[in-house]
Amino acid sequence: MKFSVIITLKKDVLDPQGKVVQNTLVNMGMSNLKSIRQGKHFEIEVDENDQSTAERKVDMMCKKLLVNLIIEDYKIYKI
Amino acid sequence: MKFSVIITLKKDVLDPQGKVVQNTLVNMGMSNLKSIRQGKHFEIEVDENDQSTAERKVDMMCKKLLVNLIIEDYKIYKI
Amino acid sequence: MKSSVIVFPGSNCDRDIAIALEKMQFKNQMVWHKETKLPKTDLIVVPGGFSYGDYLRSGAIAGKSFIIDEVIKAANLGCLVLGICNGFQILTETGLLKGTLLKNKNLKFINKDVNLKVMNNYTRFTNKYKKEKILKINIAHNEGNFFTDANHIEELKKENLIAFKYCDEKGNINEDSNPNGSLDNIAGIFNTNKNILGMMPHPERMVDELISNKDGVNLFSSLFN
Amino acid sequence: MESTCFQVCSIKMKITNQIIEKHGLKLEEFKNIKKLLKREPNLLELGIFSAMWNEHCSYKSSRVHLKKLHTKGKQVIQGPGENAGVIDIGDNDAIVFKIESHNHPSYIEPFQGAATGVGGILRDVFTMGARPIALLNSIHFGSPEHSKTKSLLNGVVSGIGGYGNCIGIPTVAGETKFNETYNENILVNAMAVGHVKKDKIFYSKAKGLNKSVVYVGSKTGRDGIHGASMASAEFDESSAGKKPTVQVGDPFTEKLLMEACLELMKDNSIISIQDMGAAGLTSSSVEMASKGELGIELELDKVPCREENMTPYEMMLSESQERMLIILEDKKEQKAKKIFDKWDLDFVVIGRTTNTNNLTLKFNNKIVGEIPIEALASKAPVYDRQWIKKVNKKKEINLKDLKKIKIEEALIKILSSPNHSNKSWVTNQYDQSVMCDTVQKSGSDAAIIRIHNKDKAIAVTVDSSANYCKSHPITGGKQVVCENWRNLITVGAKPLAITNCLNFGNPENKEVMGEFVECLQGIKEACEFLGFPVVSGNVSFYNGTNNKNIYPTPVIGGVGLIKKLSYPLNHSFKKENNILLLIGKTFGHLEQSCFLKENYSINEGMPPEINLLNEKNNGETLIKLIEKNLILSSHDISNGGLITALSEMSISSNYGAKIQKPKKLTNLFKYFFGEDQARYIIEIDTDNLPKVEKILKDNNIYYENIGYTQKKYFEIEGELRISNKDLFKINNEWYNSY
Ligand SMILES: Nc1ncnc2c1ncn2[C@@H]1O[C@H](COP(=O)(O)OP(=O)(O)O)[C@@H](O)[C@H]1O
Ligand SMILES: [Mg+2]
Repeated sequence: MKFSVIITLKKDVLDPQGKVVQNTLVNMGMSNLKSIRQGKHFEIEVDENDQSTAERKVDMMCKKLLVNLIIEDYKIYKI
Repeated sequence: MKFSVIITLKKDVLDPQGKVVQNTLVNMGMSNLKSIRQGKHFEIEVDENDQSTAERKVDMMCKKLLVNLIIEDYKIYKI
Repeated sequence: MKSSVIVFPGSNCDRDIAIALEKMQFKNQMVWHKETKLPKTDLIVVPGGFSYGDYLRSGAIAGKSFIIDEVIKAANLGCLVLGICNGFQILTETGLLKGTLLKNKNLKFINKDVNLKVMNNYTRFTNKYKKEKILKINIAHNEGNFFTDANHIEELKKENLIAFKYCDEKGNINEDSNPNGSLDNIAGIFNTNKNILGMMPHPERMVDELISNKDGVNLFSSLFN
Repeated sequence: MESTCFQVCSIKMKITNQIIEKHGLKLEEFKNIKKLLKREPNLLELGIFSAMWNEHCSYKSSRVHLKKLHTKGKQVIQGPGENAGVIDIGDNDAIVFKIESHNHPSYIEPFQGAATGVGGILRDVFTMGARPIALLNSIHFGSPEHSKTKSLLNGVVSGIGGYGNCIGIPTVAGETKFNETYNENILVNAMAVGHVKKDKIFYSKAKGLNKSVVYVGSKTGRDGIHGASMASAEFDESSAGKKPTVQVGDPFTEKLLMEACLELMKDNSIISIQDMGAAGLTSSSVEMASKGELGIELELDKVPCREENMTPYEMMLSESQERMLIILEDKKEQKAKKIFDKWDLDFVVIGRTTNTNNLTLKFNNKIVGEIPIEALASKAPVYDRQWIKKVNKKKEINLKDLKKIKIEEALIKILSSPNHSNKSWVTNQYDQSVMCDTVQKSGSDAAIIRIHNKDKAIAVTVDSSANYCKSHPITGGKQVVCENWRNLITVGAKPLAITNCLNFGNPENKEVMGEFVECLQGIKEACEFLGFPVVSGNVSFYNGTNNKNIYPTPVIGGVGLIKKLSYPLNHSFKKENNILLLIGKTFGHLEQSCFLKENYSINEGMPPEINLLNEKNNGETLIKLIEKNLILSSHDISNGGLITALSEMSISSNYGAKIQKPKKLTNLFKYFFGEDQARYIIEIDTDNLPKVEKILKDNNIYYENIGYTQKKYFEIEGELRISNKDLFKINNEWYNSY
């Protein structure tokens, strides 16, 4: 069973990378760009048939390692 | 209009981060983990009403800056 | 005094700190991350480097190692713990220190000598420094941009838990003297009990006049007081 | 099962002309292969030939000329031919070093290309048992205005830093240059320097029959397949299609591999060891067998693979990074494996040495390829390519015909130009201090690294002079070696030996081949005369696009010894009212100078002449002065001439200088901007002047007393007066606003 995990920086956390990317894009002429925020993505495959168990496991991985809960939020999608 | 861009490493390209994360998760007892690959995520908002125009712009941003086409693939989702 | 340097795969300032500690008369031992017990020790040092290649987030993976549980236990019992650079990042990942270290504001690795102001010299780590002394110490990191929540900042200020701030030669603390974007120019912090110090700059690189200066010496000699 | 079928079928596939061409082999060469094999090769074998016979591995166009280089000296422990050169620095200490190019991959993917370039050269050094102690690099980009330059610069610098910083080896010196000749073909050369005990050096020559051949390090993936042939192919429009062959570096794994190898090297388990660089498993196994005059048999099923269903062809040609091949003594497997387990690295016995003199490849218990080792190594093609001599004429430049400018204006133009701007934007991205033995960081003529736990040190530097080499290759070749030698001397080191990276265009072009032959001739002459041998190096041909070749760019990396280090010597002024002496004669040679290039865009004419006799005498006398502690600061005079060198000495210190106008040569531009060689500026204490003058006179050195140091201002009597602060600003603006 495969999942896609998207990790984003919390709203009030400074995103220097996103800011630089945004400036660069605007300088490149992409004037319609309103905002861009950078995050991480994980594609995770677990050996598990039950979706809710699988999801629980992925959630655990996020909480225990993948996500720094102080500064990051995350969402899990089944794919 | 908001888009979510997911950037993944091309198949066959070495993913040293994914490898280390995978080993760590397994060591932490997540034995059901089959594979994990790390990628990037961008949340992009563009000032544009027409979806296809907006998508074209995001696609251009990807091609011109956000994605390293030599080693990465990407997908754009409307959110 | 006895010191223990924890070595993770990818640590690369472990030899440097060991040499500095020995020079400062510590009886030092290296502790491999796979070990499950800490030797008897007065000081634990989590050294700089790129533990696990800085993959995922710097310090995140080392923060889950076997030995780290022992470090946490010892720290909670009052053992002195010093985290330098990647070591600081690891300590924040374990929760021993609050806050986190984001990418440098210019998104580049920065290596240079910077000025630091000693903000609190009433601690086990800093008592040999004069108050507000300005030091010149080397930094070398990608992620040294200290960030934390408003409550923690408040606590840091109220409890005098800020160890060092980035400043200029004259001691001015401002944006120009902030190399990496750290909140309030913070370069190093203590935990509430002040037995744990995490700092981005490398004091172990500043104990030999021939290669730099001796501004790091007092940090190590303070520990004997 | 589909792909197993592919692999079997493909091995049996008929070899067409198109396939041969795709492998970068000429039809003539294919005929030769058939002769050597006495049959048609299968696809796997063809791939192996193509990897071993391409320029990068076989040195087929350069070999006849490289032989002429000066490679001997009593300091030389190992000259060219091993993974890296080794020199003796006394007390059982030796220095291992080499430079290598990663030009083509870095143009395609600057970050990964540069990173893996650093990774590759580091393996060359620790393979020999040395702990790497310093990294250097020489990077050349196109014109700053070119659309690609900025992102290439960013990518390359962060790639070099990314690898070195992570593995924890200081990057201490280098050069960063811009010239439109590199617009479509940048140069990324990386040099690594290591320290080893003289009695603990490891070599790649296999010895003994039936010994285990062990694979250690990362797993093999499909990356970089045909990388070695790519490095030897000229770029054209279609090189975009070759993109997926870039390799991704993993400095973390390399750090583990380095520590594991160095740990295993503490005892006598290893017979021979070789890193898997270009052409991976193929070249490493062939090289070891060839040097040992043995055969080698590999069971490819055992190769640790990262991807599923990898074919023997892919395994043999993969250029996955961070891998090594080791031949072990009997009964040492278990002990060795334990070390690699500790570092979480693969350790697999994949074959053994044989007496067949063949490379034998087995897969699924069947022989899938078998080639005589000599066909791949000693019988690989060697070409004595046609070349023509460079003819160049002096260009009479009459300064009166040029637009009038002020000296100050001309100086500012040079100091603020991309090529002369302060490089701290670059060097601040490198950890220069890790390992705590960097006595002198980049910014001076050479970096100084202390030998761990000793009071001696080495000095290291890299140099190139593409403009000089283009205009007159022999002189240019000599000049690079001399400049390198000077840069070591000015920091108080005795020059010991060099490594060289020869970056040239297409060798099938007679002019390019001529540049190569003549540059090499110049390098050889200088090395011989100065007793400054070449101990390692690398050749990179086919730098260019669509028949436009880059300027000939030999890069020289030098190592010198400081026997007893008391304080580091550099080019920063130390005190006011010290005397400044100019060593060496000033003729005012302006052709090919920065002055003409930056101010008038004039590129014609001959480079300054090299007088090796003066070069040697001036340099050796300077060492005498340094050894007697008579010199407070020193700087060689190179691009930009006397005035630029003096400005650099001011900018890097709190002091300036007051310089008198010349007494003899009347044209001030010639005097101050001329690029005559073999010259130095030294700062000495006034009290020491008689002593210094006596030594200079005793050694027949031409010198001039040109002025003295003063506070805060750089000044030429009656001509200009600029504060150090302003000079610093002028010199630091470019990168920060680029
Ligand atoms: N890419 C680089 N990496 C490290 N150091 C560099 C790099 N580029 C330039 N430098 C450093 O900048 C200084 C000036 O370089 P350069 O002008 O080429 O010196 P020189 O003329 O003495 O050879 C040197 O100390 C050199 O080591
Ligand atoms: Mg120089």
